[in-house]
Amino acid sequence: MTDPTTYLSHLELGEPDKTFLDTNELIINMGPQHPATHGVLRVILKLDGEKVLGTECVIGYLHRGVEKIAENRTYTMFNPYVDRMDYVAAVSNGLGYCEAVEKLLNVEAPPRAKYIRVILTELNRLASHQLWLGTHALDIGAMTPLFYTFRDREEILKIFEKYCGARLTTHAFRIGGCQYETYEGFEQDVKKFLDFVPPRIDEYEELLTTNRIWVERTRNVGKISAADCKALGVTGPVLRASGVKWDIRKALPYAAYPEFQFEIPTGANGDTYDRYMVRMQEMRQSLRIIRQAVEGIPEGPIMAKVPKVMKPPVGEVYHSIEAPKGELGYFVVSDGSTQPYRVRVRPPSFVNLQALDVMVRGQLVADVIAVIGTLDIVLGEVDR
Amino acid sequence: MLDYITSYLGMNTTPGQAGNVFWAVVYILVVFGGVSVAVIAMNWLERKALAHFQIRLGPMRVGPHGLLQPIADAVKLLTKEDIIPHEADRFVFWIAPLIILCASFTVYIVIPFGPTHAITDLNIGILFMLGVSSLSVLGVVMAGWASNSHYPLIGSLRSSAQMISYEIAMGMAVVTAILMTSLNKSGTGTLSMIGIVQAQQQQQIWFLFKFFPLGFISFAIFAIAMVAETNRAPFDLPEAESELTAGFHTEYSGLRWSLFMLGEYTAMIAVSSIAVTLWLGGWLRPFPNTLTGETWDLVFSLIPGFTFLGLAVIAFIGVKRMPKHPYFKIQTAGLAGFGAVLGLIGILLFIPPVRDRIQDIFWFVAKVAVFMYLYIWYRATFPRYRFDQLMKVGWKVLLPIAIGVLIVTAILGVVL
Amino acid sequence: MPWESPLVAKLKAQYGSGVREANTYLGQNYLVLEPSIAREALQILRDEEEFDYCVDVTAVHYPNREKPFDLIWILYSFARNQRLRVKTMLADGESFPSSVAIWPTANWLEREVFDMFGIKFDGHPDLKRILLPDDWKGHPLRKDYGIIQQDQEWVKANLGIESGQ
Amino acid sequence: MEPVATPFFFYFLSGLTLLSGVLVITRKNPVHSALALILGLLAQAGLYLMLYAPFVAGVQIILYAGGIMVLFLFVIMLVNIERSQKEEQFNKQWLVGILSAGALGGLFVLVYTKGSGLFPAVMSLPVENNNTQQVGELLYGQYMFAFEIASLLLLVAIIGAVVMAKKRI
Repeated sequence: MTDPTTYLSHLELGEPDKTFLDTNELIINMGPQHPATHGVLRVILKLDGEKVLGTECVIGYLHRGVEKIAENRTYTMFNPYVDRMDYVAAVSNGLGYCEAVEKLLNVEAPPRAKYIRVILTELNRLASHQLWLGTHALDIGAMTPLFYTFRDREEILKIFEKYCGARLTTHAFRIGGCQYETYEGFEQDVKKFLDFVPPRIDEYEELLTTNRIWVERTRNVGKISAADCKALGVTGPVLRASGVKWDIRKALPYAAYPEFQFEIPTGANGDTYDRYMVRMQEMRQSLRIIRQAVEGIPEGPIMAKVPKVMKPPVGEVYHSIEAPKGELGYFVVSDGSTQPYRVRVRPPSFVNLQALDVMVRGQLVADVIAVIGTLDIVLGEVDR
Repeated sequence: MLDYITSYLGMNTTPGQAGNVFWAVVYILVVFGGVSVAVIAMNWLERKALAHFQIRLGPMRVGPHGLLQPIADAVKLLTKEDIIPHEADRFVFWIAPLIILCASFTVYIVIPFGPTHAITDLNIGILFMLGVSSLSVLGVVMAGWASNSHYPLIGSLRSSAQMISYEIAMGMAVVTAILMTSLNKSGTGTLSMIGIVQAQQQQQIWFLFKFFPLGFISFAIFAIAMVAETNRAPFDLPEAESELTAGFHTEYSGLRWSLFMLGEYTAMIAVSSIAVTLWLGGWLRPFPNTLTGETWDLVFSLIPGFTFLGLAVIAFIGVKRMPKHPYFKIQTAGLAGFGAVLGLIGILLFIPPVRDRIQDIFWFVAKVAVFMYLYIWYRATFPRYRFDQLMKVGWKVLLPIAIGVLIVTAILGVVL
Repeated sequence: MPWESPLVAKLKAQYGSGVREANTYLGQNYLVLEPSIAREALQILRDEEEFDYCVDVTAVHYPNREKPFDLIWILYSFARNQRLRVKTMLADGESFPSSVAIWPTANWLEREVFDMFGIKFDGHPDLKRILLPDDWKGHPLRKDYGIIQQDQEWVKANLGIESGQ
Repeated sequence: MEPVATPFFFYFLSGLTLLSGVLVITRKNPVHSALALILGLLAQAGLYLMLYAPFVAGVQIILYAGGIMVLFLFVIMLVNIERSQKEEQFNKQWLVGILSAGALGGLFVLVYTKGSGLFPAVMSLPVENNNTQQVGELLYGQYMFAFEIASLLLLVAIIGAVVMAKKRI
């Protein structure tokens, strides 16, 4: 392993406070094996006492070469691989990839398929936010929300399991639509879930929103301004919590989103508490979308006419969707053969993680943990 | 010899003061055993209650409803490999858990479970308690240093800084309560634990309600500081596993680690006992001054018996609800036996001489149990404080309020 | 399909033949610029045309071409709600001025392009590998890098196993 | 309560104090020295108890063993112990050491032989029960001025420490 000090060479680090009693700065390694780094993230911290002077993320421990794999598989064969990137929001990944290839093929999924896609993607967003909430609260020391969120996430996973047989890496969509028609009782299941979950969200909020310790631990922690967010390319709830009302579902709509009404929740301060509030409200907005989709789901085919062997015309396309973590983009280049010439994934976690350094400078070590939690990164997606 | 033993029974004082070594040893053994059992029960209760807070079942396998789980855990811990890190300072590493354990158990010498049910009564009782319990900081510091590793060292520094800071606010709150003992006709206060409860008896008021809300505020300060003092959630920074893995006892395993746990739970019970003694009237039954008279005395003296009978009934309901599969035969029988023991204790508690001697202890333990439950409740509900916020709460909020309350109490005592 | 817009007209007026293509494909606009003017054009795109969000920096390898690398920026403007792809072509071993000063987010993205394609960025504050180990040899997303190819020496030295090839 | 086995406890505690004192200066590892010092302070607290001064004993435990020594340990733990172990343990001022030790020994012998006139032959038995009250009355009555001066001194020390350790206040 390389000496951690070499990593910090390029950072313009703040100097420790010069006092009568000089203290030395301390360089410590957080991770890759650490309970609060959500996987195998390694953060090298330069500390003055407990104050963070600078950080450097060392990533790549989970690199599997997804983009290289894509060049050696056909368009259809690569579809399940994308689920392995952001494995807590696999459905969103699949949606992004399928739509990108559909765009390249110049086909459009039938309306019913689009509705099913929206329902499952929004359910997945809910599941992802619930997992985020549980682990984030656990990092800050509140044990109980974890169990509450996992209890309710279970209901979503049950719906996935009944729909396509898998709970986590669902591979729910195919290029051109959906492979499976909804099972019998799907709508009832979703509606039952819609009735059951809002009081549960209230329950999470009861534990945290007005809890003094929670507010003190999160308010003014990991602040990032809207300008910094844009400069650093940070998207998703982090950007919205800084006050930018921007959501790809509204700005550049895809799937069936133009047909639904929902709000884009925003924050004002861009601190950890605002991000928490934004995500909580997003959960409610997701429920609203799902309700509209389930009630208005049209009849019809679920698969567009796509050739068995896909040979998209030569060209390239960039398509992005609003994943739970932010803008998830696919840049697909076709050379006219059955295999994509190049697939580039624009992972939201990877780009958002870059903001960690800006967010934790001058804060305390305990805040680093809170900020890693609030960025909601999934290392499978950061490292690909 | 027999005279020596029986002579104490007639005396209305603690064995320590009576100078009766035999009974003192008996009391020490009873208290030591009782506290150990309480720690085991607390361990089970914490896992079970926490699990139910978190919509889990908690331990269910070992014994009916996991009742024997703590014993299984203890056996596991005792048989585990005892690891001492290579670079550790062996002697200090070895002695640190013992210091914590001794400090936590020594405190029980002066805790009054009843007017005569204490090992001894020192006239500096409360001072002794604070002093000895402050020694456990040493154990924490030594454990962190001896492990010769970064995370334990940071954990122990945080932990001892926290304990020392909160000791001050805690001491101020205690002084307020002690001041209240002297606010009577004769103007003589006391530091003795039994004396403090007796002062509450004479003044016909729990100090919690004295000079409302002054007594209440000082109690609240103590109740917060004692959670910090025992390093429990939401002040469990030294053990913040998301930052520091396990704090000062990261390198400990097996028996030594269990000694830390034993020390922690013992200390929790000890500080709760201080709170009960100082503010909640110690062994006094509820409403001693409003619900007076022989009838009420009788009614309250029957409550312990009924409590145990109630527990027995719950156990028997549990027996009825056990699955009827032969696999659960032993478990069902065990639970029934447990219920029968509880019921027997309940019936024993109705016998008048036993009843009168025991009910003091019952009320004391019941009040302490409320605090124990609160500890679990806090842990299930609150996130963790950050270190600077913790220090801010200790020094900038609790301490000034505690001093203010102390001054106002003193002024009121002079004026009234 | 050619893309006509004031932006293109302005760039063409300024750089002439430096703007080699301005097209729309499947409703997505892209510009192909000469490497010599690309850095300057990017600066103009952010400062004057409000493309304030750099979505992605990536590259594509065409080994049979004279200039085998496509370097691609995907930009977005919050104000216009518009996406734009900017492409430039680089020869093997040719370096390109870093755009970190324009969009800080390009820092990690350029590092990834360096890691995967070996394109060097001049003036990048900390150009080193990001996903692969620092001392890895080869750039995996080049077309001449096989899918099961590994840096055998690295695997042996660091993992203590024989490479699986 | 009548005291039990007083001479035994006196000699035991005194021996413990002396032993720990020797340990403090002979241990190579400063942390071990500090621990020995704590043991000595605790033994002294026991001696105070035997002198019917329970309040002083309690304060000794809280302040010295529980408070000051923890701060000592803090400082010792944070300095580099390896360096201190390599350093020479005793410095070369043995002449001064012998002189002062001799002077102290002479004083002890003098007091032991000639001192019978200085002290009362029989000590009056202090009342144990209101010891704390008496300490309080003395401190806030007779020695009020000295007490306040001491507290002012401590306040100055605290402020000085804060000023030295922190640049921005």
